[in-house]
Amino acid sequence: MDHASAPPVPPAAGAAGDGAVVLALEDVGKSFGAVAALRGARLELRAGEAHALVGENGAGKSTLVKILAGVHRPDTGRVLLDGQPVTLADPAAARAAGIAVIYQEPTLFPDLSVAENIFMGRQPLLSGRRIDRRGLARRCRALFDRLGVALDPDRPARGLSIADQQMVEIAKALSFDARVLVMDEPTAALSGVEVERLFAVARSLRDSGAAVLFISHRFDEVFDLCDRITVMRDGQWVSTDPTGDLTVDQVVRRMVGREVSSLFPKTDVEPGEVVLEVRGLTTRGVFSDVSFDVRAGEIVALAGLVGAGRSEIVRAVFGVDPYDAGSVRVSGKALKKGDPAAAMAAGIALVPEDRRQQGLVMELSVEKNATLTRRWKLARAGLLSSRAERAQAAEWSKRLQVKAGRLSDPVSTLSGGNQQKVVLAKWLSTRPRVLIVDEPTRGIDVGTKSEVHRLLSQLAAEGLAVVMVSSELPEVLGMADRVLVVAEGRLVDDIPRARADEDSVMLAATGQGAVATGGAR
Amino acid sequence: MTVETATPTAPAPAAPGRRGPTLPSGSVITTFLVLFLVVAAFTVDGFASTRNAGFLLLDVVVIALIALPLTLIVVTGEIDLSVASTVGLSSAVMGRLWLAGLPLETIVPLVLVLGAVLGAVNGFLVTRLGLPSLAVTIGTLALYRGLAFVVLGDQAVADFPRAWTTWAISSIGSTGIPTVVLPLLVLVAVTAVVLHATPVGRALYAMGNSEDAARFSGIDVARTKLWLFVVTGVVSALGGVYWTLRYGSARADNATGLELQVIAAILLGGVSIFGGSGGLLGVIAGALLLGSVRNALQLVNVPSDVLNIVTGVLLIAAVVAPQVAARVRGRRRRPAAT
Amino acid sequence: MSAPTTRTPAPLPEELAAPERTGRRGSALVHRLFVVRELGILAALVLLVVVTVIANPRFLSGQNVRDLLLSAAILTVLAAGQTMVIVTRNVDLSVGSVLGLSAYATGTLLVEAPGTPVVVAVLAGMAVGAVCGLVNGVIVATAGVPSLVVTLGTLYAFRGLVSLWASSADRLQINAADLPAGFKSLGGARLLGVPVLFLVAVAVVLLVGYYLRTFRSGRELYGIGSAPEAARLSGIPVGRRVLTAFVVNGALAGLAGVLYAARFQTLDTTAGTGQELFVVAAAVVGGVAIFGGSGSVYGAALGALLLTTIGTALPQLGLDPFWRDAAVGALILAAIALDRALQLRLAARLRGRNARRDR
Amino acid sequence: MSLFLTSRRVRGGLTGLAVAAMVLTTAACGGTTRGEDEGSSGGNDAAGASADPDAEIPADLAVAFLPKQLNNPYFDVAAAGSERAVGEIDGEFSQVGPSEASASSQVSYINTLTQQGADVILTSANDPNAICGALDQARSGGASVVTFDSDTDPECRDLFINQATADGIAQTQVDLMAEQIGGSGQVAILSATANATNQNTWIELMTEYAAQEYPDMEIVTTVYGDDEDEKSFQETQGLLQTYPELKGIISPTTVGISAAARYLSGSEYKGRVALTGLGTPNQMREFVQDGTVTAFALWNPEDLGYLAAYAGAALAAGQITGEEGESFEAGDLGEYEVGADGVVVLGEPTVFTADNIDDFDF
Repeated sequence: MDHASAPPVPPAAGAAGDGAVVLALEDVGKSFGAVAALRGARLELRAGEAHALVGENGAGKSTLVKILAGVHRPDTGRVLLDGQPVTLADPAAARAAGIAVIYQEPTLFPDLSVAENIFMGRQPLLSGRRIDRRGLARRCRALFDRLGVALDPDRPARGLSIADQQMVEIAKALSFDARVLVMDEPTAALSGVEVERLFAVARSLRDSGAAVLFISHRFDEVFDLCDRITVMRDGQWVSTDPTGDLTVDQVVRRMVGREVSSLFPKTDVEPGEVVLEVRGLTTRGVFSDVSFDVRAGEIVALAGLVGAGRSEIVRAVFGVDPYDAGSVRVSGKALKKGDPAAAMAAGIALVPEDRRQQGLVMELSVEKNATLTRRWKLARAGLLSSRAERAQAAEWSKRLQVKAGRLSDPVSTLSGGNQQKVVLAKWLSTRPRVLIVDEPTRGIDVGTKSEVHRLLSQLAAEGLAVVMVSSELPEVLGMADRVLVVAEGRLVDDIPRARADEDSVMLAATGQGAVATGGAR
Repeated sequence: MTVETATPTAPAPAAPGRRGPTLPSGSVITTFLVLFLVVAAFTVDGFASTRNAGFLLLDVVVIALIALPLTLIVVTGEIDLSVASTVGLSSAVMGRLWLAGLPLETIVPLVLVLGAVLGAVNGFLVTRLGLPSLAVTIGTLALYRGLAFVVLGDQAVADFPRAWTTWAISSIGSTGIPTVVLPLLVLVAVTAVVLHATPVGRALYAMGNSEDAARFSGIDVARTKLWLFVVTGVVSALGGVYWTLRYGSARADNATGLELQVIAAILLGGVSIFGGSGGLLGVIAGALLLGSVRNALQLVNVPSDVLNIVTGVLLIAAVVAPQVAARVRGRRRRPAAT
Repeated sequence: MSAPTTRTPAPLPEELAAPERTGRRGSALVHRLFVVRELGILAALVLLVVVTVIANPRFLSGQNVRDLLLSAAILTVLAAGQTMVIVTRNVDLSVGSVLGLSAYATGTLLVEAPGTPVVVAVLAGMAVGAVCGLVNGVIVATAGVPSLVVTLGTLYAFRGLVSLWASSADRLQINAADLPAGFKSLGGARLLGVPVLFLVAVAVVLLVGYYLRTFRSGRELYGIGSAPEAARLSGIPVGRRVLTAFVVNGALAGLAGVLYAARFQTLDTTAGTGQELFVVAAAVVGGVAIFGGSGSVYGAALGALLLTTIGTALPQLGLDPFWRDAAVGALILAAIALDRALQLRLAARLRGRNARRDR
Repeated sequence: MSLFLTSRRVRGGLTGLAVAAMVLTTAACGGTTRGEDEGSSGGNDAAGASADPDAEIPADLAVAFLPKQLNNPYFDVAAAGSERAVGEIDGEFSQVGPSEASASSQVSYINTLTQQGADVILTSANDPNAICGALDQARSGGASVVTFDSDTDPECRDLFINQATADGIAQTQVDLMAEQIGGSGQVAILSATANATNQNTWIELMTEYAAQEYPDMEIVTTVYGDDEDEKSFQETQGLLQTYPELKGIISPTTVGISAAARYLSGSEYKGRVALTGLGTPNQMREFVQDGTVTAFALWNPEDLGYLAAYAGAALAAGQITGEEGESFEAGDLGEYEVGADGVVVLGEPTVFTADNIDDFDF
């Protein structure tokens, strides 16, 4: 391979990588049906640089990534590899060009072994094109050693934790010496340690002359890792500058195109009576003996590492997952277990972690999604009333400022932030007493993010009891009256707002001293 | 076949392979049906007559009947291939009990209960043990048919009271329209309302599109599906009773292979095999279309071999056409946008 | 791309070094479960045979065992092909009709040209099957419609073709008398006392099994069935692979047709009717996951053998042959339930391991 | 909340269905049990009308031939016979039929024929009763219905052409077997489907006849090959496994006997186990030549179809009404008389051996 002979560039610490331009996009346009996802998008990746791509949801980042990955082909514009125009006809072509992509959701083959997942289609061969299984395992183990992962190459990918899946993806990218490593929000599901490990890999790749494209909503990470930052808005290129010349506020302003009010506006409220009581909640092998109270007007955060069992706990509370022992009470009344309908009736609402899979029925219209939880309430004599549904959907999308074409459009046509608002509308319209939000702002743009935060604190002020699961420490610290820290399925600490800070939370979350604080500044 | 095929990273534009519920489902097939009826009426002599209409409807009744609950199941993304075997087993049991001297008034309810049980078995295996309905009902397809033979062997019970058997093929006055069409219409109406105009129907579409999202919206997916399978069992048993009376002969091999025709009708009607889209109107149209085509071709003495080929091609065309159409549309749009 | 990387990244910071490897327990566990799975079928088979032999010692007589193997041969070949399709999260319901078509085609060929060497006849039969498979595959792969529906359609269509051909050619039935002796001898031929047809089936199973395990394209079939989207993203030519699977399956169904012709030597338009049920059953009973991604052709072959044995054993046990279908159905249910249980246990064990690791 | 309602809705639907079921059930008077219902309203419209033996057979009679299943060689030969007869009376012959041998699909075809206004329907029933309703409608539509090979309930047809007297068939087969095994030893029967009317009658008679004529000959069992080649083949296997002492097999069905012959000729039992029954010369020729089978019997299906066609024509012409004692001309087969229950007998079966088999081609 030609590029293998390229002279290794010196580690470009912090400064803009001055290596040759490896990959460039020139005013690329791409539209799906009537929707123009990209118009005149630009990007320039140099050898030996870590390059951040930031922008609100719907800015076209993912489409751009898919073009680099060979999944989509641009309608207009050019893709240049080493200055030569190329067509990345399909993922195979992109891979052949030395472009490795790590997607937000890991894309593994659950039934195949970890090793095969990494080397699929590129397994080492013996004579007669037979797969060299021993060599396969050997090379896989070598990769894992480099990554410092302790995974058995022969175990199936099914049942891997998200973090481990992410690691396998990284190993895959590493396995063929990628000249360009694209990471599409890889850290969304990772804990501090894992993020650090990921960054270490990214850096070492960069230092060995590869170009790293990093896409994230977490500015601390962006500024921590990247040499240059490219900002996109509405499918267009806005700016590309060395990280050193930029501040978070500048970047945010360029992304949003307007001033953004302060991110975490939780106002102090005098908590009312206890609304939600959880006692000794236990699901064998997942979490055990979880007990906590939530009062009206309170925002209680569940913090901890991914895989610690936070989402599992709230799902059990809501009844989507059954639990083995314990009890859940809403204003004193015990809840039937494993019965979401009962939980809803009692006034619990859950905004789930995975918007696409759990929060919304992507194929159904905005209004149908927004009213799915109240389809019986809105029905007349057991028959649906589309008028009532539309009215309610309209009311709530106005209240939450949902930006949607028509309410009858499939919700899949909305941007991530607006989709999240629809989920909120869907649940707030049930007038809950307890609102559980699981990663309420994951993968949504800054603008909407602050709107969501304002909404949450306002709801709390109105006397709603809010439980918030979040992996973003700043969010947790900014929003929560109390931080419940979960580690390995146990509630290990209950930190009031006053005492809550990075160290206290991370310390509790990791259960011991040696912690890499989640990269936050 | 079910939700498993949903793509994890679906891009904003609706992925091909699924048809959005927005497009008026079944309208195409209905138009096609009307066209065919008109053409056949003018070109095939003997087609457009009350008597022939009667014959045609009699052949379609059971298919349409079973298609009703099965459509709901397919909409939720599941499938039940055991319906025809349920018809056979019900018929066999009906014959056995009749031989035993029970009055039909007792037998029929008993058989319907049996149907409920058979459906519940499917439902239990699918919803409680979480087994894929395709595999489960292939299993019960064989199991129930086998049991039917165990119950009645190869014998045929035929001495059912004429009052009943003649009623089964009687027609309303001189219209030639079979009497059974009336109760069928009632059931069609009920099912259509449930599917299209009630929160239950909404829930079915929701779980057909995304089972998780449905569960997280407080819909009891497992329980709903369980009930759907039970209802399908009961209706299939009802079909078995009617089949037995209509042919005046209870046999273990009654309605063998009928499941294929029912499913053909459903898919022809524009219901996505992945669930989440399609409507009842289309399904009824699909059933009628299949019936009319066969009937018309028979009237012009087309051999049964060709009939089978036509059925097969129709079925494939029904699923391929929308895909192709979608792509063409997509291709037309793209240049327009840029 | 398989060249080792030329640049070694800088070493990782000390505190991030890996915890000590958890060893090969995961894989060991997995393999144990799969072994359990196939041993399970084998055990069931042995049990059935033992019981039957107790009921009727002549069950194991040479003649009967040969007949058993002969009957199993055809189903086994079909099951081998079907496995390739099912692991890609597809299914081919048309195999019964394909078998009928190729059997009739082969028969016709041999009647028209009695001089045709057996090899040519076999290849011709397979070619016919391959074409049918191509039709299925093209529709599934290009139009992107569910194979269940497509092959349901071709199930009708191909069968229609056979009878249309037969009636228009005015050769409704091909009798033993019409077939050349050379070909007929194939039916009864034995090697070391083992029926040749069965050896053919065994060869097919071994070939397919070896291919699926040791060739990239073979592994990719599993990948496609395991996670279609991931397959697309990792550059697997999904369409082409699926198409191939259908064509190979078609060719094998064609081969099965030839075996059918050689064995039964009376061919009418109904040959192989309803086989699809037993083929899918054999695969599922053999532990091939109906939604693709996992299962081995060996399991499917054992499944086929088990189903056939049940068929012949029931009368020996004095049970009505009517019980056969019921038994098959019960077996399918038992098999998928077992798979589910094993899968859950596996998942639980692995989850436990993660929990320990995640700290 | 929605959960209860959901299930309630479904329960509602369920009761709705139950109601519908009641609509079905209550359509008849209460407490209908077996045997109490003799009100037979069979379409005997032919009765009453008087026969005119000299009536001319009208030209252009539409004669439809509806076999149990299309593309079945046996029926194809019969169809050829009918077609020849129809040609002789300048009628219009057509053959229609289902691709699978099921009663329900036969009904659909009978309906079509009714709709097309066929004058004569020649059919062989897949189920003695299932097609009765349809046949009644056909007859009230003016068609004459003649069944052959496999009868329906006598009420539903005008005539039944019996291939041979049941006694004749039964005795011929038993005698043939007795000759080959020296009148003693275990014999099994390989039949078609268990509810095939004619096979069952013959088997009954064979058992009686054997019992009185050949006391040492023991008919051990009857198995069913469902007239499927493969199943018959495997049933034969089963027989020889289960009855090691078996001396002979009688298969009163063409599919069965050829399958059995093929199995025997390829197995160690060839020559050791005798085989006879009803088969077509073309299918059996090879096995007669290779000595697997020494003799078997069958009527000539072509004649059967031929006679059926003439009988139908005679009915349509009004020469006969199906009453006992009437008689009609059947082309070169000569004159036939209608027996009891409107049954016409073709004649005694032919016995085929190595000596005469080459004279026949069907």
